[in-house]
Amino acid sequence: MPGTVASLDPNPPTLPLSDAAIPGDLFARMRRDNLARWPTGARVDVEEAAAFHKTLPAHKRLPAVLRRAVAEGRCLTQPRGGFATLAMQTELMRTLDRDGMADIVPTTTDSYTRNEQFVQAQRGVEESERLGRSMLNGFPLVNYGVDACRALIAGIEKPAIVLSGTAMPKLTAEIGYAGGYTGYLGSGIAYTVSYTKETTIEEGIRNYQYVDRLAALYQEHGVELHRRQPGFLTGTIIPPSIAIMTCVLDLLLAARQGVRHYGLELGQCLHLVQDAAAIRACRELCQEYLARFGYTDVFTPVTSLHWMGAWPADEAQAAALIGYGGTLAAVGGASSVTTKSTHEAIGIPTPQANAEGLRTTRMAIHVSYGVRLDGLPAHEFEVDLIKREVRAVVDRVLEMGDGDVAVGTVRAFAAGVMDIPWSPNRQVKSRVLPARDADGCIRILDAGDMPIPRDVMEIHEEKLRRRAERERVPFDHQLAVGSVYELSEPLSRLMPAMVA
Amino acid sequence: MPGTVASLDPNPPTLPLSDAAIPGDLFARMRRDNLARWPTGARVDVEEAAAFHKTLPAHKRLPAVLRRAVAEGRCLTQPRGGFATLAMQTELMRTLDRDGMADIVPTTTDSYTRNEQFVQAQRGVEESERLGRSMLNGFPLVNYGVDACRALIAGIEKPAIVLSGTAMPKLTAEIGYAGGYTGYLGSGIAYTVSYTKETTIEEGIRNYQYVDRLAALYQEHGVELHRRQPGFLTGTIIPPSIAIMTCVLDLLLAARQGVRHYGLELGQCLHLVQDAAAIRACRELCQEYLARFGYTDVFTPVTSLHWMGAWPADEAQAAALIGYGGTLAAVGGASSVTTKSTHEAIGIPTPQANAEGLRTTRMAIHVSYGVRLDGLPAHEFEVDLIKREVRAVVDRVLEMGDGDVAVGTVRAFAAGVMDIPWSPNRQVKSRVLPARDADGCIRILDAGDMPIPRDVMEIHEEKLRRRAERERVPFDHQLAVGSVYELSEPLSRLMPAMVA
Amino acid sequence: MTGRTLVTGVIGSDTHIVGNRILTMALEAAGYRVVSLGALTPAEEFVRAAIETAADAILVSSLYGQGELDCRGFRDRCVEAGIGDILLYVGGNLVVGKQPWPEVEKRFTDMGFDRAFPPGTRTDEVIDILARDFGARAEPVRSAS
Amino acid sequence: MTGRTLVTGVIGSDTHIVGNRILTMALEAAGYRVVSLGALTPAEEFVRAAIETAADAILVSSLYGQGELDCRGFRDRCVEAGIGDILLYVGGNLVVGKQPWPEVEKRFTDMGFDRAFPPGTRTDEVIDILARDFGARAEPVRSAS
Ligand code: B12
Ligand code: B12
Repeated sequence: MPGTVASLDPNPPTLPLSDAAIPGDLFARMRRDNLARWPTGARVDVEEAAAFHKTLPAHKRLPAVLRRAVAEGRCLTQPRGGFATLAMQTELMRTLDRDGMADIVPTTTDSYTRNEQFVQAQRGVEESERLGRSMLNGFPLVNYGVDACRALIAGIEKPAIVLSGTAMPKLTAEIGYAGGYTGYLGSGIAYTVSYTKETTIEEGIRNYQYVDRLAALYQEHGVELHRRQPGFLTGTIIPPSIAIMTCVLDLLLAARQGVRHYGLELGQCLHLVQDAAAIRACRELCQEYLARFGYTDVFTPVTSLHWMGAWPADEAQAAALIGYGGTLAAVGGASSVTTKSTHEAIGIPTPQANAEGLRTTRMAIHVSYGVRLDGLPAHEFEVDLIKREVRAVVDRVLEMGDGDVAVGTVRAFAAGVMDIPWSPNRQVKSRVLPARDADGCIRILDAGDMPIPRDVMEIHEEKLRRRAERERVPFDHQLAVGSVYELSEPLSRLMPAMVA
Repeated sequence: MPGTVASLDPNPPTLPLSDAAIPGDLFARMRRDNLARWPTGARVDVEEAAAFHKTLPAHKRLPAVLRRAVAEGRCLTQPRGGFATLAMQTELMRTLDRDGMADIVPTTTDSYTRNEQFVQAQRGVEESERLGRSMLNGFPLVNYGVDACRALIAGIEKPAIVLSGTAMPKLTAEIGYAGGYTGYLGSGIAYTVSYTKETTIEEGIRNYQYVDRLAALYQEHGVELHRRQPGFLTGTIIPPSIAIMTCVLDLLLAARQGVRHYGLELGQCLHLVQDAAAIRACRELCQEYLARFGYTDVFTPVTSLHWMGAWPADEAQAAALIGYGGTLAAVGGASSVTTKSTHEAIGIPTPQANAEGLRTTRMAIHVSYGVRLDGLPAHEFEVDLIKREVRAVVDRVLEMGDGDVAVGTVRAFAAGVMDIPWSPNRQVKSRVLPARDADGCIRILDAGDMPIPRDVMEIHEEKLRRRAERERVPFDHQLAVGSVYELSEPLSRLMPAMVA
Repeated sequence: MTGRTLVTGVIGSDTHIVGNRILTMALEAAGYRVVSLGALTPAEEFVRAAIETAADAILVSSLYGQGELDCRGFRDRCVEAGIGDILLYVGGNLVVGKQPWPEVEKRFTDMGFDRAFPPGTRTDEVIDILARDFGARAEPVRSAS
Repeated sequence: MTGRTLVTGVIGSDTHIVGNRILTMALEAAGYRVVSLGALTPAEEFVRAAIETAADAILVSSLYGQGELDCRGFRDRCVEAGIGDILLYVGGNLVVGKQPWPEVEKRFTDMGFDRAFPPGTRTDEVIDILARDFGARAEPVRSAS
């Protein structure tokens, strides 16, 4: 690929794939090679960066802020946001901090950076400056380097996180963490299956083992950093259980590298009960599997994400999903919510529209007043269902790896035991097909080769059949395609006037 | 008052106050006198109007539409809306019907009309035409008369309802019903206590006995009409039980006049659990008391109203209350929801902003997917609490009237046994003071002379004390005043950034 | 106690009593003697009450949108009644719909109000400005009739 | 079967495969032979595939906002490769942010695309317009290589 930096092999093929922590000396060599891949890498020095992190006040450190949010039962807000130039990014982050009252301020990288096409990213910066508008869908963090990051961090009064949907995170993570970001989103399984076409699961896992190991290295220098897993996957009708399977596996991989502050992200199903059940099941299952592996000290806050599928173009209609997104996160007991804007269906939001989405969400959180659904029969039913699905598949994955999470995962994807809906990746079977049922919950229409227990699948099927019957459509894969569009439809189709 | 029409006494003081149905011959005399009070009254002829109603298709008849909504478990949307001139009103109603997809289209009257100051209303129309903007806060329905109403009805494809917050409804009801409106909002207790200063409860009750008797008269002519009770009262921190007490009493008064299609409106508390509990308790208590009085055939759909207290000026913040208003209505199982707009804190919305509020609400209803909270322990607790409060007071009111609802109500208000928060009416003690508790529910801080059971009041007090403690403020009436403002505060005060 | 007397009320056919009542409570707590006329108060009643109580200021509330009609000629009434120099405030949601505040403000100051206050004004602010206006006028405190 | 061959794919570093896959499925159901290149497809691959399969049209998806950079010179590449008259469509969220559609459309037709489609375009519409454009061209159906 033109502009791709791949001259040096950053993974010396010395060690076979495993979930073991990367040994210190090997990691040092890997880091040296990695940092040599682009000029700005030279500026990175973990000792110096750790010292810098120690100068940051607690309210600008995401690990501390998240621990406090969990202790106080708060739900924090966080948008996405990135523009091509430092000036635009500075203004954006300040607007999100001040007008949006974001509790966590993001820096989304552009898609060239995500694919390590730094030459193209550079052209994007230049074009953006020439035309006076952002031609990139994010901030080219590697091109700008460590000191630009520190300038961005200096401009806000909140902790900052790097959002860089990629299976090639090694330079953005190095520069982001050294630049004063206290959180980094991404994981080997989740991002490889949803953001790449040719990258192998093994490669993705190895790349994120590097990032996790890097966070652990900072920990060794006395600096706690936040790592986070994007369990929203392809954002497209993801059943909670499939998201949580990836959460558990990526989490175990991170824990093995030494990470102790690891967030899990779940895209909303847009169902009050199912989303609350998902958040609770995720939290409990993560700790359950950590305990099985002997970890009792890993902090695992759960983040809920505003609807990740296709949005309606009508801004009034979209506003409902924004407010509801705050409600779902708060009622579900998520520690933070990642927000969208009324521009979602069309394009990257202006800083103002982004800030409005944050405020609508924040107000929705305020009026949720800590309501919880525990004890509601339908909620307990969903929690149980999700747990049965996750345990069946994850246990099978672990078996396939003879206890090694990395090996098991690679084999499980090859066998279709792990599968992801609507994946662009050629290594993922993507035979599993979910759809929304008659009660509004996301169910599995076709499990492909995933070992979901038969009695569980009968529940899914029954609920989907009811929908097909109610709408007089065949019970087939069209249900899955319809579900992809569904919420982007105009209200005249979603909820037509009543014929009395 | 200048412009007030009060020359003829419309209540011949022949009969003492009672809840008995107005005898036919007396009612005919009352109607004659009433219709003679303003020139447009002459055009009203119930026979002719009933024939007109029979030409309306079912989808333009509110009683039919509401019965169907209940049968299908739907939550309909309805805005408010009125402007000074026929042209403006025509455009408004079409916009709400088409762009807003309103299921029920409103005509809000202006405040001069509500107070029967038709001369002033006429000046308002003229000024509005001169200045090209509405100088009235609603449509002067009496001044325009029956045929203008029918033109408005012809312009929409939905049923229409008259919204005329007043204790003097007799001409608007006559002209509205004759004009083709199939619903009329208002009741003797609720509107008298929240919209008037000098009107006595007795006068208010008598005036609405007229309206209820009128609806029954149409029924005798084979035309079912919808009557509705505005249980939202002063819209200001109304505990569900107090709203429901007025619902039950007004409903019984209407049933005694022969009304069989009577809606109840509850302003939202903005608490997911308390609002759902309120809607269920209202529905059940209404039927419980109807049964006690021997009525088994009165249809009583419940409407939930978007937050009726002070709104935030920030439109992004307001958008959250709009979407949530749809959620609360739908999850509570209300049959319809009355909507507001992002302009609420500032002024009457433009037709477009009004339509946007409708669409945001409609989308929120769609994604609520029929979720219900029955079985949630906190929900059952609230339902029980509300019922204990309502029964204690309503039973006492009925006792005070020796079984006569009208007499009991008048005596109960005089004694403070029935009381309304923040009432402008001099006959209402308005000693009862509610406030929002630590969990976000509306509680009674001071019951005044209302006979709320002691053990129930202990629950209220305990919950409010917890709030005072948490916020380190004294446990006193300031809590009630603070609650009035609370949700209009900017987010920086409602939910400040976390100090980590 | 400030020794000053104020008249408050909601003008015209307007029932929005809540803000007016809270304002009244706050003004009393700030040491004013307040003559509170409540909701639905005709313009002439404000003037009559101000004369009867030798008030130093009239604070008119209007929330429901028709204030623009109700408030016309308010200052003239005061002039006719011989209290032409009384301090006049008006506050609330003064016009129908969302209109640019500077225009609305001007419409009301043109009617002769000394000050107009936009929707959502907090009581603290009213009390501050009132104290400043009384200070600036530096009139002797009137005694009640 | 229409006898026509189409190339589909998502251009550049863009992983948004869902809409492209659904479009591909719909085009196949409508009787086209579709060569689907999937996500993350460089411009030159589209052209290569079109030549290899003697395609009648190329349908480029771009959702992630950087399409304006990725699509520059697309028609020129086709011309250089000798398929300069091939029907070229582009669709998706073509630019960064909410921009007026007529301007965006012009930018892409200026690049040489026959048509550009706004966000959220439904497959039925694409199929209709495609049939019309092929009809209007009234070219003989090419045979695959
Ligand atoms: C509660 C409420 C009601 C209650 C009132 C209960 C009662 N009896 O008091 C009920 C439900 C009965 C009601 C009825 C109506 N209402 Co109403 N109501 C509101 C609402 C939601 C809150 C008002 C409130 O209590 N605020 C809380 C108090 C504490 O604040 P405040 O009133 O603003 O007062 C503060 C300041 O303004 C200031 N202030 C007030 N007066 C003065 C005076 C001076 C001199 C100064 C310095 C300061 C000052 O100090 C107060 C304390 O801080 C407002 C919208 C909003 N604000 O969110 C609409 C609103 C005021 N209502 C409105 C309307 C139109 C009506 C109706 C005509 C019905 C309708 N069409 O929807 C009827 C009118 C009935 C009538 N004849 O008057 C409109 C007015 C529109 C406009 N101006 O363009 C509003 C703005 C809603 C809207 N956007 O449409 N309403
Ligand atoms: C799901 C989704 C994702 C998923 C994609 C999963 C996957 N691998 O496919 C995930 C979560 C991975 C993702 C990632 C990102 N996304 Co995204 N995503 C979406 C979202 C919410 C829905 C897209 C979708 O699937 N729609 C459903 C399908 C059926 O519709 P469609 O894609 O529009 O396709 C239809 C039509 O457009 C048309 N069509 C499509 N192509 C073509 C071609 C032709 C020739 C024709 C005629 C028609 C046509 O036919 C299709 C079927 O009807 C959209 C916003 C939205 N639309 O609501 C954002 C959106 C596309 N994403 C966006 C962005 C920026 C990103 C990220 C950069 C992350 C970020 N900053 O937030 C990354 C990019 C990663 C990368 N390198 O590409 C932006 C693009 C912004 C812009 N253009 O200004 C959007 C618009 C959101 C936003 N407003 O910010 N995303």
